[in-house]
Amino acid sequence: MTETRERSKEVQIWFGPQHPGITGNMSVQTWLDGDTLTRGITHVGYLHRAFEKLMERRLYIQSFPIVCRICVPEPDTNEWLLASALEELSGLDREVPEKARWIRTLVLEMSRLGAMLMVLGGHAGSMGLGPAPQWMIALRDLVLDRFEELTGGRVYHMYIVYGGVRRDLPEGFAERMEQTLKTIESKLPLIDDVIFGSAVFRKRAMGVGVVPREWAFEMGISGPVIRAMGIPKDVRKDEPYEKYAELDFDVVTEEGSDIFARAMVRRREIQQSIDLIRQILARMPKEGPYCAELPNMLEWTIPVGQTYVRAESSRGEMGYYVVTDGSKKLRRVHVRGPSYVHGVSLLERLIPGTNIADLAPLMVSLQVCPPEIER
Amino acid sequence: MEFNSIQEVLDFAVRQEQKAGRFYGLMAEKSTDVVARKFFREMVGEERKHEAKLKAIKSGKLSGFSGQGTPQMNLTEVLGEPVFREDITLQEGLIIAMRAEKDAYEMYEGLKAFARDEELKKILEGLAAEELEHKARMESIYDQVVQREN
Amino acid sequence: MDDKIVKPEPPLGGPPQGSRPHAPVGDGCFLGEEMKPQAPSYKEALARIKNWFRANSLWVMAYGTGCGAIELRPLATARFDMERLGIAMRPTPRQSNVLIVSGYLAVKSLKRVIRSYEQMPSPKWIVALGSCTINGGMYWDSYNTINRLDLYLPVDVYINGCMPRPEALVAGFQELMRRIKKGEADGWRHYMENLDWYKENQKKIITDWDLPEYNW
Amino acid sequence: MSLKHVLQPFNAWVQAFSKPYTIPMKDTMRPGADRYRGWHINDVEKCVGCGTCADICQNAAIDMVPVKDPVKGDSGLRPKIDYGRCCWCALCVDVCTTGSLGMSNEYTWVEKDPEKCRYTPGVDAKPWDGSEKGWRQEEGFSLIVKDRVPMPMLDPKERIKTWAEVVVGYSVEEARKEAARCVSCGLCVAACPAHMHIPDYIGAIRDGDFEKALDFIYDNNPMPEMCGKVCTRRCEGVCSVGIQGEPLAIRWLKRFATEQFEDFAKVLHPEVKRVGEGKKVAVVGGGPSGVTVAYYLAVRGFEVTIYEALPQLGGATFFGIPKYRFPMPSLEKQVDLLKKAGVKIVTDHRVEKDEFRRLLEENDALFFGTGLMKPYKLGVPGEDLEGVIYALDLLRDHHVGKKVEVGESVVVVGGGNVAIDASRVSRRLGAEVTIAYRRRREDMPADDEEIEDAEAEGIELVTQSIPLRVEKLENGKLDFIWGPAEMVPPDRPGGRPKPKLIEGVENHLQVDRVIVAIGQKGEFEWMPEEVAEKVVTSRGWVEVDETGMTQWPGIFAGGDLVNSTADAISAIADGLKAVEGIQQFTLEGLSVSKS
Repeated sequence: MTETRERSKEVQIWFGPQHPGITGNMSVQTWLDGDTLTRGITHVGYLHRAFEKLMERRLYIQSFPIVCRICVPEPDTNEWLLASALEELSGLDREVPEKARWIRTLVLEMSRLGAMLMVLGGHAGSMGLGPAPQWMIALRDLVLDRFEELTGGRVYHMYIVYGGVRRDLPEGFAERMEQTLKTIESKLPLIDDVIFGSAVFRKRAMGVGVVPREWAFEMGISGPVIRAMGIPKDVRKDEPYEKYAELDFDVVTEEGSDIFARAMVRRREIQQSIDLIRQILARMPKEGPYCAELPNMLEWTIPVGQTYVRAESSRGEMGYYVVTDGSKKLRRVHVRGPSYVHGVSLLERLIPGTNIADLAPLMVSLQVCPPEIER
Repeated sequence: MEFNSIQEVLDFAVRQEQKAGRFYGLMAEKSTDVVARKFFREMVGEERKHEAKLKAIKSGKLSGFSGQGTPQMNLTEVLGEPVFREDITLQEGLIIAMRAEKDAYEMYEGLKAFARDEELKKILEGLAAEELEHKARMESIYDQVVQREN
Repeated sequence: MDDKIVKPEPPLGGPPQGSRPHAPVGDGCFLGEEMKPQAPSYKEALARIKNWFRANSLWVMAYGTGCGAIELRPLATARFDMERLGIAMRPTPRQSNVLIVSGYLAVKSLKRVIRSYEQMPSPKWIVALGSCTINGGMYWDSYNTINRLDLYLPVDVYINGCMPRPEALVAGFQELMRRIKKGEADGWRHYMENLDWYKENQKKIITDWDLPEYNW
Repeated sequence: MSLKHVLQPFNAWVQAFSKPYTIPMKDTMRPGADRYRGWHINDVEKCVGCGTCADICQNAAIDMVPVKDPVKGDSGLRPKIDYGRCCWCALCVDVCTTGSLGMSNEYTWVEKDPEKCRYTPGVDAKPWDGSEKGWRQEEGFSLIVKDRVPMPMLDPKERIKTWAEVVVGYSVEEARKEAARCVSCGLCVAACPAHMHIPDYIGAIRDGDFEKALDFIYDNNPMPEMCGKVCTRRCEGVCSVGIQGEPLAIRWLKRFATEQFEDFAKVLHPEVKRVGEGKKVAVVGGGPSGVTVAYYLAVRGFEVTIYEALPQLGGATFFGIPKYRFPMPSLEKQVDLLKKAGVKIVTDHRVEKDEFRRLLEENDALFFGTGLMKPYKLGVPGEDLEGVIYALDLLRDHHVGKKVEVGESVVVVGGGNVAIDASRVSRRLGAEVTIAYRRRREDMPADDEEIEDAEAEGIELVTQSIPLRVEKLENGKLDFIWGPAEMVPPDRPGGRPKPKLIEGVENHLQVDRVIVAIGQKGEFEWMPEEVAEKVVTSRGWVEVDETGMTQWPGIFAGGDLVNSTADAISAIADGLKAVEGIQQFTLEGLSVSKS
């Protein structure tokens, strides 16, 4: 085998940044032997905006609109992480009202739902299954409609702020949310048919892109990727934040650790998110403040301290390491994103031996989000 | 007193203004308080201006009077009746001035009853309104300067 | 920590106005087409027809350069369905004539965008989305992004907002079509005419310049 | 893998019969949600141009551009928004102090020229102006703190029994908390006659650097402790935080800063050049304007002597302001600094005509700020009766230690701070007090807080009451007769409405004293005739040019005699003006151009 490879001529192919199959603005430099990839190097930096640096020269309140841009499909986790880190360091977390906590959980779960819908569409789309992404993106758009009316923004919500959230639920929000959930639910069986029931998908997804179980902790894999290995790792359960401890849900796991298993985890987590949103809306207090009384945000200082906060995004564990130095600005913030692990280290390790046609489905199944890798 | 023509009325009014001017001039000479002195001197100038205005009307350079419907504060009616002394103050001077304007107004109002034709009546009315306006102005100054905190 | 990084930006003031009179409206620039002298009336009618066709089949290169790309997905799929406007996503620059710059461009991306743009056949248009392409947006003081796109590439239509919704994108495309039909969308020609100016700007910001020369 | 998996995907065809997802073309411009964040709108009338939006904008998308002339409390600037920067975060809307800024739910804007993507909302007409929907401020969410840290005060029942200071003062924590509310808009600096560096010293207090705060304060106010206690605080009237909430307690913060130090001389570091060595200046009148001139000239090296008729410097702040508002030690602290700065102080010395002439010859310049020391009379019959007294005399006698009696009941005529001070002093002397004021309560020139305090102390307020006459009754009391008034509009816009007597009604009030506090005037008997003739106006004021100089070259004036507002901070502002004028006059020998 080794001999053949040595004799064969390797072809170098760039996958991305301009490529419809790539998950964002990044590229993978690959070497091909026949149509099998022998190795690949990920190239990032196409989206580097230096957020961590920018935040060092902005007031705390000015940092807050920045973080949501770190991950485009799922901004709310980032907002929550920064808010909770600074609340912890400033002591504001004791004043966050009950209702704000419920609304935050709702928003986090809605953003997970939206992101899952989109990536499941991507799963199908990357294999050339046309209709599924069309529906999934449209369903996600319905979630965005709810986001729009709740937060005032479609994609970037800038809604979770220090001390709570910026606005109360609008009138009749729960009913319209329920309507949206029903619509999404009604399409799910069809999606099962078209994606999971499709011979093409099964053929191309099963047994492809298998992540060995022993890499799980060695590489810091998280999210659907680790749950598809059958390891029930979920920050929402392991270290519950906001109201997750009070909600009733089980960690979704699948066996197989291949593209199919990961898609299945996402498919089941869509249902889980729908259930969770229903629970949240049912148990959320109707009255009460939605934000603590904030200090003057132009002059807010936070005592010296550092903390690491983490949350479960749709891609895996997001973490923020935040250092404050007693001034009006952050001393340092470091974002730990799951995409760095999945999209750079893991992807490069998985590439050798993969068929070139499977590279796009593989990237989607790892849910690589380039803006989050390089921030 | 009876007037036969508008010219006569205006002549009379001019004489009145001249009289008032002389009166203020006298007071300005006599008073020892620097502020009151300056005020009376200002009043002399004021009366000269009125005189000039009347003369302009008489020669047809100006038509009609201003000062219709000035809002009145009726301060004059409330305040006492100071008399001239050498150490008269600005406050008393103002009261004297507003009283003088009021007297002039009442005089023209009274003369109106004797006016024979409408033209004359109108002129007298105008003169009265003019004096009323002067009175209101005096009251305004009193209000602003003396009763600053009242 | 208040160090502001000074970006190597060319002087503001926008690209130069067209230095020489433009070719007649909508004059043929299809790849390989020869410019033959034609009678004006016939030529004009033909130009109008050509522009009409061009406007109604905009092929967009599928290159999501920045965050605005996320709103292209709803636009391309069922809900907003841009194919009813004759807009379609194409995988490669050689098949497309509209380049969407969806937001901020890191310097590394700019290089790829320039290269992709130059690979596209004329006539070609650039639609720029969002604040970042206009004046830097929220990354105005970042050391790694450009602030104003039209210093490096000719922009035909700016769609304001951060980020513009699919509806705004529809409006932007309709405006682009209108401009194409009227023969006003001639950024590509401007690029061709002021290539030196654009190249100079591009080289100022792209320090590891290894792009091939633009050949028509 | 089975046949099932080959056929199952064809279930997708059932979608062919369902309602399409696609939004019909005609609806593609559907409106944004009710609270969508789209293009900005601004109510320019409500906006005061505080610039808080520009401060909070992390994208530097907001520039404050002049759109009209600045007036009090309105910088004349309005936010101009650059959509090449804006990220629609709406922090500017949430922080807006007036609530004027909002965002419409319009979101479509296509442009060819990137230079055109900016506008001043509310000024440049846009299709979305007047949009009803969109992101607006909401109750329950604010990025600034609207409520003031409450100032501890003595209980009204307790304080009428004592001369102790009513206001207790902030603790360090309270002061820093209050100072942290400031948004540094600077509208206060423009409103303050002396243009004190308010945001700077508040910032220093917030950071806990009280010495720095005092340095900022002393930069243009040599009597800060007085101002910290009794200032008319026009700054707070325009404070942008106060538009929707309570204004910053600027006065209390200044008071706090000064109270931190026993000896100002030890902590101050005035950075000025001693340019005036060898020049002599005489200051007649030791009120706030005179003290200002003396202090700032002295630190610049001038040789300054103050002549004061009363036993203590301070002018109206010494003899006029009761000690429960401004205690003696505070005044002495400030006078002490004056002495340390090298000012010669001559108290209990009234400058008369000849001496004035001599001073004029001996000095390079002369400043007088003798204030309004004489009361205006009531002007009604009976005003000369025994028992009709003047508030100024009452306060002065009280402060220099003479025994004053007011009997059991008094009526105070007037509505200014003097009237309120006289009432509250009378109250503490044990009398039942009624204040008779000709206009409405909202027209009262006195400080609102003072009026409230007075009412809390049991002082009755009778507004729209015109004094008619005073009569002596057989039981020895006075009968104060007044008539009700109706209000007529002012003769010029912005003026005070005028009270007009409703004739035929007479009200009686039996009192022991009638205290007159309707107004004060300056006196010029001490001044040489030739000088008085030149500098005094026909209304009893002194006219000065923009350098503080009177018509007589070399003579400068300031204080209540000069300005129309008659408060301490304006006097200090006059003093500051005169300091520059005197320096210019004495050093450059310029006869400053007359306006």
